[in-house]
Amino acid sequence: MTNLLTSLLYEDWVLHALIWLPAAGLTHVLVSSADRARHIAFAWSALVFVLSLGLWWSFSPGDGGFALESSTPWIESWGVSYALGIDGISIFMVLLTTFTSAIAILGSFEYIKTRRKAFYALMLLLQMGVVGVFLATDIFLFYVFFELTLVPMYFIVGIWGGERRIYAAVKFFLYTAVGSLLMLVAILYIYFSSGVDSFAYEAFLNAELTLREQIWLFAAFALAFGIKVPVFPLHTWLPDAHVEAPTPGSVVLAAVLLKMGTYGFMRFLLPFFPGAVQHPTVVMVMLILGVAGIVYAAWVAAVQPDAKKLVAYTSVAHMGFVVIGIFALTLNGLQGGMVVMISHGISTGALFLLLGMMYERRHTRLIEDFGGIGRAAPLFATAFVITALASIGLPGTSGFVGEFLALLGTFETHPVTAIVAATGVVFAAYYMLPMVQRVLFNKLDKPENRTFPDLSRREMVILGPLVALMIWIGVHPAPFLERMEPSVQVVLERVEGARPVPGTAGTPARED
Amino acid sequence: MVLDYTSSFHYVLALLPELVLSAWGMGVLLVGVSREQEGGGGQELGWLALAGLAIAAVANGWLYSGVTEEGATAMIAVDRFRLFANWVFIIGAALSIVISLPYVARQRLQAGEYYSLILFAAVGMMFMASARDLMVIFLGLELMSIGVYALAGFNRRDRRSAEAGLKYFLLGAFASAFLLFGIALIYGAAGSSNIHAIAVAVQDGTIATALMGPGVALLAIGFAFKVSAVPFHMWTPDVYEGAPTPVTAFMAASVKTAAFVAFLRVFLVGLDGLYAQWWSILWWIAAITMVAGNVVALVQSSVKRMLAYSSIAHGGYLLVALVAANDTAAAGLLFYLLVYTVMTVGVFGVVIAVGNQTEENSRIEDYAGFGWRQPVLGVLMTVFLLSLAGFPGTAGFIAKYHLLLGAAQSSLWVLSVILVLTTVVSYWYYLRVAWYMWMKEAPETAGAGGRITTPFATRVVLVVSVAVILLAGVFPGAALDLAAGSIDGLRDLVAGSGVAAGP
Amino acid sequence: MLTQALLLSGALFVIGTLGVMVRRNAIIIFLCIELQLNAVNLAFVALSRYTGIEGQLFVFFVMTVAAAEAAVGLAIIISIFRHHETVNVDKFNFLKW
Amino acid sequence: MTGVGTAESAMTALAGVLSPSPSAPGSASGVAAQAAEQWEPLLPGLIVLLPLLGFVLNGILALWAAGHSSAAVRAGEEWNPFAGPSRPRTHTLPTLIGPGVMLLAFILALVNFAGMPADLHDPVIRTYWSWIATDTISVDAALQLDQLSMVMMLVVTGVGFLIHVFSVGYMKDDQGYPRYFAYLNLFVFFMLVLVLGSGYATMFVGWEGVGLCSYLLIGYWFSDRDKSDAGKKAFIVNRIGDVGFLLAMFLLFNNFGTLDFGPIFAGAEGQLAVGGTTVTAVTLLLMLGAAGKSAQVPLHVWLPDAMAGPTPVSALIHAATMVTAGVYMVARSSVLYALAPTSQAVVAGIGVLTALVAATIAMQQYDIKKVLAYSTVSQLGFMFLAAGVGAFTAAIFHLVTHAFFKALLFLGAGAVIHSMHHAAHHADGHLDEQDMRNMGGLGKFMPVTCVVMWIATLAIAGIWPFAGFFSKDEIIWYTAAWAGAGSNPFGTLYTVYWAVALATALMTAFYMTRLMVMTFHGANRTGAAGRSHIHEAPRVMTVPLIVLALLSVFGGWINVPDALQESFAGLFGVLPMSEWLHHWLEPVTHAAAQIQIAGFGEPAHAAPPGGGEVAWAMISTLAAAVTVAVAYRVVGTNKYVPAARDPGPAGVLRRAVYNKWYFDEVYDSLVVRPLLAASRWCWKVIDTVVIDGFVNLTGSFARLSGWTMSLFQTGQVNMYAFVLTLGVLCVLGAAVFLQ
Repeated sequence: MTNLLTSLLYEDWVLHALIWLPAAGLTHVLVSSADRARHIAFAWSALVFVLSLGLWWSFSPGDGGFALESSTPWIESWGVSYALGIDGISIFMVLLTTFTSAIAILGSFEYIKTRRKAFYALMLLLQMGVVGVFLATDIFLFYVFFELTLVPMYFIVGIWGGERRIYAAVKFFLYTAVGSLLMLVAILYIYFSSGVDSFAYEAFLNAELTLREQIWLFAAFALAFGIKVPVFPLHTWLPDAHVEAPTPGSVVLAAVLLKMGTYGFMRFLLPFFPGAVQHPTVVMVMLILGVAGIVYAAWVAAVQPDAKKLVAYTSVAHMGFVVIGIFALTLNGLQGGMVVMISHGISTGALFLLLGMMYERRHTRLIEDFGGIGRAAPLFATAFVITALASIGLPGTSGFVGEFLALLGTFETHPVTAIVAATGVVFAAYYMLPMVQRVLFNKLDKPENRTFPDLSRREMVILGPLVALMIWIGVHPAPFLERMEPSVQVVLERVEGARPVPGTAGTPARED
Repeated sequence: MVLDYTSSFHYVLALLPELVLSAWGMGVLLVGVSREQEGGGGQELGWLALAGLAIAAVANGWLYSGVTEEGATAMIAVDRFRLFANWVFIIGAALSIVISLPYVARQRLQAGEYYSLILFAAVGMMFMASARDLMVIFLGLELMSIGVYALAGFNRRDRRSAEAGLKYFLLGAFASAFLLFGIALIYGAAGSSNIHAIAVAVQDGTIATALMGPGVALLAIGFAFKVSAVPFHMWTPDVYEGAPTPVTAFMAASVKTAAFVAFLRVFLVGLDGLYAQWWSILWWIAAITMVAGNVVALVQSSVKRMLAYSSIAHGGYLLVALVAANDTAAAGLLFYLLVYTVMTVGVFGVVIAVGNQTEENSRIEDYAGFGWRQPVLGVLMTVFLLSLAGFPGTAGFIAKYHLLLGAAQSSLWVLSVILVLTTVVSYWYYLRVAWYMWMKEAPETAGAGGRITTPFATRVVLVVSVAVILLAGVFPGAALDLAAGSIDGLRDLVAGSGVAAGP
Repeated sequence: MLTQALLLSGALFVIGTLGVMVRRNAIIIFLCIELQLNAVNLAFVALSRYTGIEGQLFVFFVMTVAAAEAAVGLAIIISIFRHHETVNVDKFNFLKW
Repeated sequence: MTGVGTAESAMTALAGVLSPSPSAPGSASGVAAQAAEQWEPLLPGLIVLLPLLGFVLNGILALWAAGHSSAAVRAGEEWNPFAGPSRPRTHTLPTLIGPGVMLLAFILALVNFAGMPADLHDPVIRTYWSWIATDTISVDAALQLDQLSMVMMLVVTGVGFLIHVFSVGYMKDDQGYPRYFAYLNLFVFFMLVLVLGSGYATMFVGWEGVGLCSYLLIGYWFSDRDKSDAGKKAFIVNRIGDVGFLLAMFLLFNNFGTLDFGPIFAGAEGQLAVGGTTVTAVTLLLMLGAAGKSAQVPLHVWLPDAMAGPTPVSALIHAATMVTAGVYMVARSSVLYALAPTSQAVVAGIGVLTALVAATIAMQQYDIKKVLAYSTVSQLGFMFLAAGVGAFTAAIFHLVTHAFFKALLFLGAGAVIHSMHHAAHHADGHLDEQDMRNMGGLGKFMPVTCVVMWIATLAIAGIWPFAGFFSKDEIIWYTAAWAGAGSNPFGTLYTVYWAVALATALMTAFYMTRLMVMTFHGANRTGAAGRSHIHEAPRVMTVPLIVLALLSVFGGWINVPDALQESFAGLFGVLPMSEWLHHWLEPVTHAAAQIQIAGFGEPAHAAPPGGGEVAWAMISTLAAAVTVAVAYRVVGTNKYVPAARDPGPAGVLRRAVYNKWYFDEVYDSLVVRPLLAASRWCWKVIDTVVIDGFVNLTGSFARLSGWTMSLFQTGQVNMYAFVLTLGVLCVLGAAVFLQ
């Protein structure tokens, strides 16, 4: 495999292809007929996925730095480059993106009935933006892609969404924009602090920042990423966006857009502001927010009448595990956070697909409108149950590995946090099982549910790989863990290498 | 070649674009008078005016291509800064004329006067950009203003247009008086109206401080009025709403540009030494302008009026560059103005198209479902809006980022934060248009834009504008270098020559 | 002497300003603006005694400009008078908010 | 290839199951490695894999069948899965696969048992692949074979096999027949992972896995709301315990840097102070986990509800195997518990309290399975008592014998219910087939069932020479012995435990006799219509009953105490295997015993009020026998009426007992409702009003201020000029001020 890839000069072009092929697909979709749009879009996204798969072999973790790096000056006068690279953290995010994008597009074949060309064009644009976010090693480039993802999502929610789609879309957009624009100011601050006329990742790493500066900048970055994650209490855009978004939108939103936040934590927040990240108050605040997210979101999820909203809140809870894992500042915590990110992408993506299938069949998302589906659609029920179990972190599924490591890592440094967070394990059952029961089990007493069709072949093709991944990662996560470890290690060393002298408050911010 | 004004022909050369355009404007006026209005609705006059702009552009290009001046004290500057601004004016005027073509015809306006007034106003703007003397600035400003007063009230059949003209005229003249008083005081304080001489005087400390302070303040007020900075903005929404839409576009884009260019030259070159005294005033004006412009835009139901407030907000962003007062910010200001001109005229172009060359359908509800009925126009409008909002991928983002860069360089963090937060506010009203266009269904009775016909020329111009916006959003390098190059040496004047010289 | 001249100029200017604020008749308002301009002219003349001849030169520029403004302004006033049959600016508030 | 190719590692993992790598990273000393090399276990991975294979195959069949039945549901038709050409796939194949894999697994287990050297001192560990590995933690997918896991493996596969066979008869008419066997096989797989896992993390996989299967099987008839509720309840309550388990693992990892049993137990004595905070916390947290899984107070509430599952499931999961996982885990962690005397006292206290509470409740239940469920809870309490007082062998011993007789009781009850089910079909009106008030006199119709259940009853009542006598007597005796140990700080407490345990043992005898009498003796209350359909169970069901009955009789003889060997209990020296189990488990429990003796001193040889082993053995068996006899008389004279006509128990105490001491109600009002209310409050108040309110308020505020500002925009030129002039004044003022 590696030889084959080498002979194709794979490493030279793959990262660029991953970003620009969706753009090519977008154009193709726009010039094609509406009827063929979905197939064309799927073909392109599948092509991108297949190409991205080569990374699995081509990428070797090495010393944890970036691989496959390339950099071309873009806006020279500002020191901005079109610089791409991949490491043990981003490779999984990229693969997750290419995978779920293709799955989401395939999953939207029946769901999207109007304005198909526009829809698939936007989906491909979204994919391009997200891949760009994960591949960019230039801060400016990263920011551009980070923002770029908002537009397609805004339209996807706003045009193909439900009743309150506009409210949800605008809320999503503005919420995210507040954070990211403040981050832009912070980026500029670092840019001028670094003294190097460059937006390269390395240049930013070398910026000399006092503790006080770090804390302010941390706040700006954390707000941007925290909204994306979303961290309690910045989460209220998420349920609305999820409920209103069409299925493929929800899938991509849950699977990858949220990851941009936690990815930002790992990629930027920790390495850039090691002093702030180790500040006890900062750590405490982040951990408390993470834990609050876990418990609070689980509680709120449990009483949702709308299945999609329920799953949306579970996202908040899951991402809480990532947050505590990251801010525990232990290897296990960070790796656990990574695995939760992957696992959540897969399992929640699958859940949204399943809910979408329910909606396609019954045109309702209210839990109480279902019941006894297990009898009418056993395959559907099986997939649903497995996915739900992966979501609540049953050992043997992907969810467990991540949550276990995240909690373990947290316990190493912050036992109390871990103890409270561990109750999330109970609350996960508390929100998920009643839904499973009320949808799949109980009496099949509503006549319209009796004719609930089971999974079609296409739907099996969609869900099959997802379920397989959940179990694969749950049973044999080693290939994932060993690929990400060096990079995570690098982040951690960067943080720990800059342990501040306790008691120094830091010099005042630069004069105006 | 080098202009050393040893020959009086050098003066002609130095003012070549302005002279060409002035003459051409009179030509257009004459041709217009000599023709009966019939058939083409004066479109050929529009094309004629465009040809004049093209020639002016050639002249400007000639100056740009290597003509330099001796020293930097002449009343008329021949520097990149001016010439870059001239490009912007030419582009703004040309785009405005193109979107005017069907409008003027449909509204049966007197084409000759209309197009020549645009040209004259453009000449005024050019003078403002080229002036190195406060008096020339005043003259240029008045030349521009008088033309625009007339343009704003041009549609005599429309009482809104008349009202807009009157308000603009009264308040504009009122503000001019302040500006003029400021000029007088500065002239008295520094002993000269030459910007360079003022700068030197400030540097040497040979100014009468008691006059200088109020003078600077009044001058700032005069400019603030023209760039519609809060609280001198009150005329803007009314005039923008009432004026014929192409004129609104021209005002929003070019008038603002001209005022900012002059503002920049006066304050960053002439009054740079007094930065400590004026920056906080401008800081507050910038902050209030950004907040008020964006916030009030939220509650507008007329797209035109909303865009008026949005242009106020953009003025606020641009003021940040003045407060930052460094080369990056200055280059950012120029770049922003260029981009702003293109996108503003573009967005009004779509508004005209939606209004079907009339003043109708300017309520936001009229845009419901518009995108799906006119996908091309819809996409164009969306890009214009995103660019106005400063969204990555568009030139608007690069421009806004450039301003931020300048602000950051001067450590204006609070102002930067205000800028980005008000930008978030602006997202709401820009997106609102987008959501009406794409996310709402048109009412069944869709008279609105049901049968929109957009002339080919307008379409081409809009598409090209969008292409430019996207291109400059993705590959801004060349334009940025151009803007940065235009600032090169501009402010060296202060340190450059110690000789106080007359005009 | 200069001080007194400038104070006079300032006083005239303020009177003009007040007039713009309080008068309702468009023509009167315009005349108040003219008053302001002339106040400035006075200042120019006074200053030119100390700074050179340009000050007096400027006065002519300003007068020219004022004349041009008057031409356009009166035309606009006539134009709006045709719609409203009045030049009371209170009535011209079709455009607001 | 970069060396991290998954395809290969997956292949290696698969191949490794059949021929695992022989060494284990953490497996102690070189001596151990030698011993391990001397004995080569036969395909231990296959034992685990077989049930998984069964699950996969049955699962496929189940989905196939479900597809057909759902198609019928959609078409509004009935589909008989057992008719026509589909029968091989809906019945024959599952019948062969389900019990078949169990038989093979059991045989393999037996072979390994036979081959296992008695003097094997260190566990044999087979590592298959690296499961969770980071720089600091390494968890292998590895199996550990030692004496304790061997016993558990035999019980799981052996009793499991019998119950599978029984199920063939019991479930033969059920629509979801293949699905049932799929779940059951999956359960056995996870249970084997639980008992064979080489570390806490691996154990936890099985731990939660069996919880999942329990959930699926309790809610097997998921269309019934109550049944799926019960499954959900079981899962959630179990998860509360699992949190304890998780936290215990974290704590262990923090102290040992590993979760493997070997290094932890080897290092525990050196690294953890006796009675120290860490070890106490770890053991208490583990106990929380155990309490959840093994239904100990206060987490016992799920088990009675779990009777909603098919009765063989109750026998396998909720009596014989899964619920004893907690006991296994405590026994496995014996070293840790020995180091934490306080935790031991707590464990024993919880055990004895559970035993007592459950026994009291069992006395006043009418549902035959509920009685057995509470009896199970009560017996599990005994096991924890044993583990708590340090008699780990006794705990495992009781676990084994309990597996025999309780499985038998459940299966017997299953046979009764099976029969009553047929009767209920034909009865007039509704007939609760599990309510003992509707039974009575069934002995006539079901003689085999009646006899084997009496055997089990005598066994559980602790009457010599049945299995339960030996195991229960040992627990009670050890409680007494440790109560009297030289320096036990909890001596008095242990004495109380001992007294309560004795009383509870007698209550056991009582309520079991009551069950037997109400079910099999006296007049029949089924009603004429149903009565004629009551019949003995088919052979496929009775044969497992008989095998279990034999085990219930003789199972106790594997561990006749030395002290009783020469007395009546050991048939005056005739019974062969004196303390066999004790010696067999010695390598596992030895370390704990040493620590305990070091701490408490030698156990006493007399009960607190005096009297030696033999005397108390005699007292207890006689007392039990008397209780049985009395109960037979008392209950026999009671006049029961069919459930439909019974007003229910009278009197405060009876009603409290009948209502299970109101545990469910208390939890409902103290935990469930407040939690739901809090959740709703969080949603409706915090989320909707506070956070979203703030967000929307920000928007509204912006719009409101925009609207306010636009009010200045009156359209009046004078107004505009005024504002402009105000601005001028401000700027001028500022300019003058700044100068």
